[in-house]
Amino acid sequence: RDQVQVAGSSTVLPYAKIVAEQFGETFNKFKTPVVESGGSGAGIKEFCKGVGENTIDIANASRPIKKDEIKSCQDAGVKEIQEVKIGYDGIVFATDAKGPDWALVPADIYKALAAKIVVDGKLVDNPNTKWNQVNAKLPAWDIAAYIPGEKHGTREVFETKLLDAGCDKAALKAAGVTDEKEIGKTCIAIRKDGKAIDIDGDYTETLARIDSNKTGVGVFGLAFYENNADKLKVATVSGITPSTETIAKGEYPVSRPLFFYVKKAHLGVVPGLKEYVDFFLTDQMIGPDSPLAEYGLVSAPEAERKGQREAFDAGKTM
Amino acid sequence: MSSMLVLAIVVAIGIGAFIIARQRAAAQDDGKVKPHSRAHYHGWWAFLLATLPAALFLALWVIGSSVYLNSHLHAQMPAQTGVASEPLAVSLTKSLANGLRKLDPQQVASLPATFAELRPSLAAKGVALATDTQDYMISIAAAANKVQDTLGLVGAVATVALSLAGAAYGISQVMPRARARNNVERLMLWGLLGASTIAILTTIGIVLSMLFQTLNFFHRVPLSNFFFGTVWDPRFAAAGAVGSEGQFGLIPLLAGTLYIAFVALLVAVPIGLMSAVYMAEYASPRVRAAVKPSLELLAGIPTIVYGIFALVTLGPFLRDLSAALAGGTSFIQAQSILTAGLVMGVMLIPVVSSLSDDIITAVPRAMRDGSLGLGATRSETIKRVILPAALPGIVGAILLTASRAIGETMIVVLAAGVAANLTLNPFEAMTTITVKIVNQLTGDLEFNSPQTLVAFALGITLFALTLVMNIVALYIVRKYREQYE
Amino acid sequence: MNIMTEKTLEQAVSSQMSAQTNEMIKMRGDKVTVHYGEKQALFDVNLDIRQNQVTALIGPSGCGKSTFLRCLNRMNDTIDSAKVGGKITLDQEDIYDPKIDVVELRARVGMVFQKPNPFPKSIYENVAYGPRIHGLAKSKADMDRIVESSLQKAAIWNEVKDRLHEPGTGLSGGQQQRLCIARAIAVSPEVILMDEPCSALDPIATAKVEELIDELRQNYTIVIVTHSMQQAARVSQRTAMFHLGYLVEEGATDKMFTNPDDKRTQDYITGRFG
Amino acid sequence: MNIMTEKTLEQAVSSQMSAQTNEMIKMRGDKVTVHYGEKQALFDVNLDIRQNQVTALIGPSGCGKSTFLRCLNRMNDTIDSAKVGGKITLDQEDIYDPKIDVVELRARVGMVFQKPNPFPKSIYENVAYGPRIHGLAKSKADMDRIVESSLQKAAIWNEVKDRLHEPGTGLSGGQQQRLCIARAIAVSPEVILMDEPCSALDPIATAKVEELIDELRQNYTIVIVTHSMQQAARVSQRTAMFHLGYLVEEGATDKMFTNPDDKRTQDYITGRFG
Amino acid sequence: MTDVTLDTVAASVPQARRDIGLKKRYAAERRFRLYGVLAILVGLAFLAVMLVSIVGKGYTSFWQTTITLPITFDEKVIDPDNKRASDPDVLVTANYPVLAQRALMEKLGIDPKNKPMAAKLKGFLSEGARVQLRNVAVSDPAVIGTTRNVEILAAANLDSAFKGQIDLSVPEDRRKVSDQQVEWMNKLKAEGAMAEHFNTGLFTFGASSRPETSGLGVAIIGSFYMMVIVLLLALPIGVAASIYLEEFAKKGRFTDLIEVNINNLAAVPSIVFGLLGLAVFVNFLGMPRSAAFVGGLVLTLMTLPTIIIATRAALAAVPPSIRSAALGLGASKMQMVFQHVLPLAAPGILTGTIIGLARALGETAPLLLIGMVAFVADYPTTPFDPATALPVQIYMWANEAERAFVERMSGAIIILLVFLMAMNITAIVLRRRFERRW
Ligand SMILES: Nc1ncnc2c1ncn2[C@@H]1O[C@H](COP(=O)(O)OP(=O)(O)OP(=O)(O)O)[C@@H](O)[C@H]1O
Ligand SMILES: Nc1ncnc2c1ncn2[C@@H]1O[C@H](COP(=O)(O)OP(=O)(O)OP(=O)(O)O)[C@@H](O)[C@H]1O
Ligand SMILES: [Mg+2]
Ligand SMILES: [Mg+2]
Repeated sequence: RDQVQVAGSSTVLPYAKIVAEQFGETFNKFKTPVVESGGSGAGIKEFCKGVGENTIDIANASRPIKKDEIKSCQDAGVKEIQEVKIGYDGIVFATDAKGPDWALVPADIYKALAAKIVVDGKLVDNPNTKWNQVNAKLPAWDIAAYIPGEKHGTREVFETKLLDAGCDKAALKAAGVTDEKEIGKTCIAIRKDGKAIDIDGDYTETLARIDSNKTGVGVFGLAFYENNADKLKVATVSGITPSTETIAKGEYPVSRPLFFYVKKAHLGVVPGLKEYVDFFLTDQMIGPDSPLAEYGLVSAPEAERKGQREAFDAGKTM
Repeated sequence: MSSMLVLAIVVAIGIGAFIIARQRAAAQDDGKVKPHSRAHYHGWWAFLLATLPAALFLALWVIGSSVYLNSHLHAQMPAQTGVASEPLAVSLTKSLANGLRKLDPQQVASLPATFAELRPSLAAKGVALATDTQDYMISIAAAANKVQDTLGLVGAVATVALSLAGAAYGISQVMPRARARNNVERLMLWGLLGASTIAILTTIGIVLSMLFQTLNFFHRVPLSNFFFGTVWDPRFAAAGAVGSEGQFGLIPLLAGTLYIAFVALLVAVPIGLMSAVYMAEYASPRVRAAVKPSLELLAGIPTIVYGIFALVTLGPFLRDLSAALAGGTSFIQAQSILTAGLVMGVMLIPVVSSLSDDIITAVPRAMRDGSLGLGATRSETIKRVILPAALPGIVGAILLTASRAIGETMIVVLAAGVAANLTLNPFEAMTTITVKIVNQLTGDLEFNSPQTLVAFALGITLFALTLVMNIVALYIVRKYREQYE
Repeated sequence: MNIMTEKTLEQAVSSQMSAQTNEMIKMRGDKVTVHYGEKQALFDVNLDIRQNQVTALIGPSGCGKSTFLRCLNRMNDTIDSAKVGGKITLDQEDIYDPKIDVVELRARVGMVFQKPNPFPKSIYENVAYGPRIHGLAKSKADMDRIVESSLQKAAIWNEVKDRLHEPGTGLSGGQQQRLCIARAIAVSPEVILMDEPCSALDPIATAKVEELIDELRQNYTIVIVTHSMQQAARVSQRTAMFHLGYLVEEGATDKMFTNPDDKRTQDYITGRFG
Repeated sequence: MNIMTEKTLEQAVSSQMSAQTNEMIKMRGDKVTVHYGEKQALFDVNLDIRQNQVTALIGPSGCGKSTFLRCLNRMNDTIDSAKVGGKITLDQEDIYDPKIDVVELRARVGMVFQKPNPFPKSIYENVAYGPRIHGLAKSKADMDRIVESSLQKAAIWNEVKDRLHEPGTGLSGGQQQRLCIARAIAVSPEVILMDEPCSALDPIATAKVEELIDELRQNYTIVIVTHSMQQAARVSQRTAMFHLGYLVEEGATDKMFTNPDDKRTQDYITGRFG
Repeated sequence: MTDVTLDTVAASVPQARRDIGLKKRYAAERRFRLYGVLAILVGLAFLAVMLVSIVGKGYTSFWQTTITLPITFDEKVIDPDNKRASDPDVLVTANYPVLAQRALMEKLGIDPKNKPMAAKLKGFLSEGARVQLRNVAVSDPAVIGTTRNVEILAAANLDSAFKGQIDLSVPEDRRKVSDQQVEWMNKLKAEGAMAEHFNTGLFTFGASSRPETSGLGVAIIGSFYMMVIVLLLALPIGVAASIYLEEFAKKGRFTDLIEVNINNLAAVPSIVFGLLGLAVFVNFLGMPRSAAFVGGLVLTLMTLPTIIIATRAALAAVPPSIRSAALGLGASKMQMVFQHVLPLAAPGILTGTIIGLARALGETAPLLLIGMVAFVADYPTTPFDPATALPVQIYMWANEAERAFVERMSGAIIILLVFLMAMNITAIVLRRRFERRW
């Protein structure tokens, strides 16, 4: 095999594509790597099939690899896995470009989208139907939120960083939910009456839905929003406007790291693999002025990028 | 590779046998005894005798020797393998052995003792090996390669010998009254039978490729939760996080699948059937020749295009329409069963119309004449005689259409959404089993968590469902077919 | 007829008078020609069908018997390539006149086919089909009466009265053919056309159907195509002999079989050809 | 035949001798029964087919003529539900013996069908097909000779010799039927079976085919099914009358038509039924 | 006499005309017919709507804006140390974008020292310019040191702006093309340097992350390989299976089993075939991932039922008289089938095959699991190399964030539909040619 093979997350795919393409153009002696889409899970599954020519070299993931997965990797002989963090993905709320400005706080989102909320000390099915019932400053739009579906890694971030954060646990306790676990569950349970709409597809689908429903609110990746800024207006969360800078500084609360995993046994064996990873990690690719950043990747801080490069060169495995 | 070479030799022998046998048969035909078979059948029979048993033997030998090698390797493994498990050690040794084959002979002759030394020369040849390949494996692998070579040689010699024997026997069999044609044709028949079993093999393959994961899933999630659960909420597989254990109720998905398919049929069947009736009974041949392929084009448009159409155009249109009708609040959601059913129905029109058209045309003319001769009008004849007579076939066509509706993903995702609701309102969103199969398989979920494995359980369930549907269809068709004729 | 003009009335009267002399003419073919596409299948056939008689059409295969028969109730309309010329009248009315409704015509001129073709429905439904589409029965009881009397006239009532709701396709060939006759009778036609109605039946069934035809003659006008001269001799009063698309000879059956005018008829009857 | 034992040889000789007294028996049916599924279509039929004679099978529709004919070259094998009992011999050899190769049998006992069924290929290819699969021609010239002589024997050579490479389906019905006969002759069968070979033909074509049958009798043994007694009288030397699956009577054609032994034969011939 | 005549007239006037509800029945007849016409019109209307929406969105993708620039292949930039004779890599890795940038600035009359102005040129030319110029220099090193006119691809956003697809009323900071760029664009347009050309790249380029340099080359080759494999495998196997089932097998449990199986396989969601392919071909048999060969095998299995169903119907339609004719001449059953029945069934088999192929041509889901839904930039040389397929490319472009891809997606759909129509027409034409003539 004379070609690097990559599989995994469709969130990482556009970045990997840009790098692969430039890699192919820059290093004439290597073929352009093949980057499959298909989801982090499927990617890691292929990654963990074993070592050898007909297994992939790199798995892209929009979430860290799980313990169970590492274990099955090892059971199949994939002992040494190198983890590379390429940067962050910002998760933003956006509405149609022609609408009013939005300023959200996690509590608004919780009150608008949770399955049950506490009203007058009692836990009841979410009665809110308009945004201004949640927060008087918001417009009087029917609640229609397009949120990532359960298959997306983004969903987890959405639940922990917004719903859970916006959930008034004390009120819940007061309303009679005492069990910690039960509280956790209630906090992240999303209403199922059609006001919160799961999107299992990509952000293009969410955009199309906003296009056809001008009073809808969608969850997007920062990169996607920036590419479609003429059609979308972004909402602030807790007063912070999402941007690569605010996320990199840690001011904007909702983001997640993106990774890829390299099979160390293939390094130096599959032509171009090492060069590809090295190329990926250069500032030319993932630095603040790089094409990836331009596309919407939130670059990791300088020190973190340096750390990633050093760790990879040192052959640090998980 | 070498077995390919052996196979080539065998084929060459076969060709030789073919030529000799054919000539012999031709020479024997002196006009006194009427030969049973023509000369080239003798040739083919000799060819088959020379190649088939030998090829079969070769295949068995190759499989047998790899089984033998496997057990041989297992036997050789030390008690302490140094890696996670013995099977892993064996497979590592095997890949090592395969890697060693890429080396030059002199390199093989002087193999280094440790893996660390060996690795660079292997890597230079592009062989990827796991890092925890152990040193002791080198000698085992080298020895195994030797055993394998010997086995290969023996097998090759035996195969060629068998082939020659077959050729000789085949040639000696050439006699005027020998039934070479019958022999050749019997083998052809086996070939045809083999081809028809591929359908069964595919089915077995499908079941097997989903079975283990399905069992694994049911290991973790009780059957009753899956089959009788009314909530589909698998959650994201965040191990240890709160609320990570999801609910895997099949009922909402099943209901959605059937509901959407039902609405789609409600659109496709009347339109398709009426089109078919018109094409078969009224339209001139010219109109029919133009309309039929045009409608069939509807089935060729990629489903994603339909999906986008539903998402961007039809869904919002219906929503706004309902808003206008109800005066303000829309009672049809932009993504709804109705939208998905409508669009899918359009896609399925040609499936119904083309199949039904053929079936209606096939109703015997005598039925038509019988009714017309009594003074029935065309439409009376169609409604009261032809359609009832064609019913079994039409039912079959509808079931095929329903199967297609059940298997469709893209349209549902874009037109009806992915929310697994349980509702009777056709203006709300629902989703189907197929959608969930695709999404659970391709998400960011942990691959060996129930969240992903449930896709396999859903797959098998759906497979069983369509199987039952088809058996019912066959039964219906049989039952009614006996009635006329 | 309800829009009958003075003139046609006159014609009717005069032709009636000529008929008076022997039997009434129910249908009349006048220079009938038929083309199937390029090919001409019938050449200027002039033939009268007399009321309450059985007219047999005989002749070797392919001579145009079926073609002529099918002209009489315009079943040829269903064949795209067929073109009918000349004039055919039913009670002095041109049946190819655009004013004539073909559905009504076929209700008046019924047809029974060579191969019994019951619908895949129950026996009852088979017979009730015609009356139902034409709205001939006012009530369920009415319909029951029509079905029963039709089956009785077709001499099959006794055999099926206990199984009226079983499928008609479950009957034997001869029974099926009689069921088809019952079905045709049920709409009270004036003329019944039969195209080789016994060729698919065994001798016993054939005998029953022939008997039936003889009885039906009391109330209906019957035209029957047969390839068996024996059958023609047994059931018909008049016989018409076709050959290569021409009507060779026509006359009383007795005379035709004993003393034909035409050489070809004689040859055919005595087995010189066919 | 090459594996013929002493005993069968003896039998053959003795039967040959007995045949010597009048004509040689080419094929013999011995208590032949046929069932289609549950239904029995033939009951213990014993019938001899004599060499170089034309044997006609007559009888009303559905009496089993075709069924018996199809037993003679095992075409019934192709109908799944058909079960043949009893014994049929060709030159004293049991044709239902497992040793017998059915393909070879059919090359010896050829068949011509009711409806002319030329292959949709050229006239030449239609005739050459049989010799080709049986390897009867050594060379192209050889094949040309076979085709020409077969077409000549079938009395169609003059009509088609200029258009050998045009499709056989473009011929008229009678020509097609003679082409099918030529096709059957081309494989040099010993017996030719014909199932109502003229029923789809017009009288002129029928006359030609009948003439041909008479000529072919010199070299072949012929069995013909016909529903026309006239035809049977014209072409056959022996006639067998079937009724409801039974062989009613068998004998010289002259005698059968003038002085039949069986009442049913008489009734049938005089048109009492059928 | 008069009395008698009148009497006979009365008798001869046929029984009073029965009322058989003709008026109502003819109304029903007309209504029924109307339903038929309506049904067909509805179907055709939907077809028209779909086609119009696809073509309307996609036809612009067949044009691509280019900017003709006089490029000076400056040796100082390409090969400052004059080493290209000894080290061919020099020509490959040279900084070509600078050349294009310079030429553009000259054309627009921008002072290279005016950095803010120069920065606004970013995103004017395609990044593909690097490869474009490199190809010129590598294929003809003599060009170095000279000036030559090259048609450089415009960047996707500029291409959209040029085609008038960008709403210029949106505030400048929210759109992808700045006012300055629009001004330059109009200038170049007026000079004739910027123009639309037929987009051959759409057919020749491989996958790319840049809309203007992405094309269907790899996808078309991949689809072609897969169709060939499907044709070579599914047709013979399907025909063989049908022959067995229709001509040889005793009707009974076994045929029932196979029949139910085949019908069921026709209904299995296509992604399940992907699972099968992954498990059997990739994991068990060790075939390569992302390869057209494996894709072809998977689609073969998916197509087989369609072909078998159609072929069986075609075989059954061959008249029995032809079969009896062959058997009656002493042809064996095999000879009968292969020499007579099969040629006559050819048209029906063809139709079934093409319908099956058409479905296979449009499938994405089963390819997802065997790794064919992927970014593949290099042409596959054999069916074992990574490749994609037409519907895969459509699917992937549909999910791209950049809007210019939507246009290309519609263009790709048009191309796919053209392929489908071509196949359908082939089917009809072949059918006509093979049409039985008996
Ligand atoms: N639909 C048709 N298209 C073309 N030619 C036809 C059609 N029907 C009949 N013919 C031809 O018209 C001629 C007369 O046919 P017709 O069926 O009337 O004969 P027939 O006397 O009924 O013969 P048979 O006794 O065989 O039924 C024949 O030559 C026949 O081939
Ligand atoms: N394939 C079959 N399956 C079942 N029954 C059959 C089959 N073929 C013939 N029969 C029945 O066997 C009986 C004899 O049929 P056969 O075809 O031999 O009659 P026939 O004398 O040739 O009549 P015809 O003159 O109409 O051709 C008939 O009752 C017929 O219904
Ligand atoms: Mg007729
Ligand atoms: Mg017969």
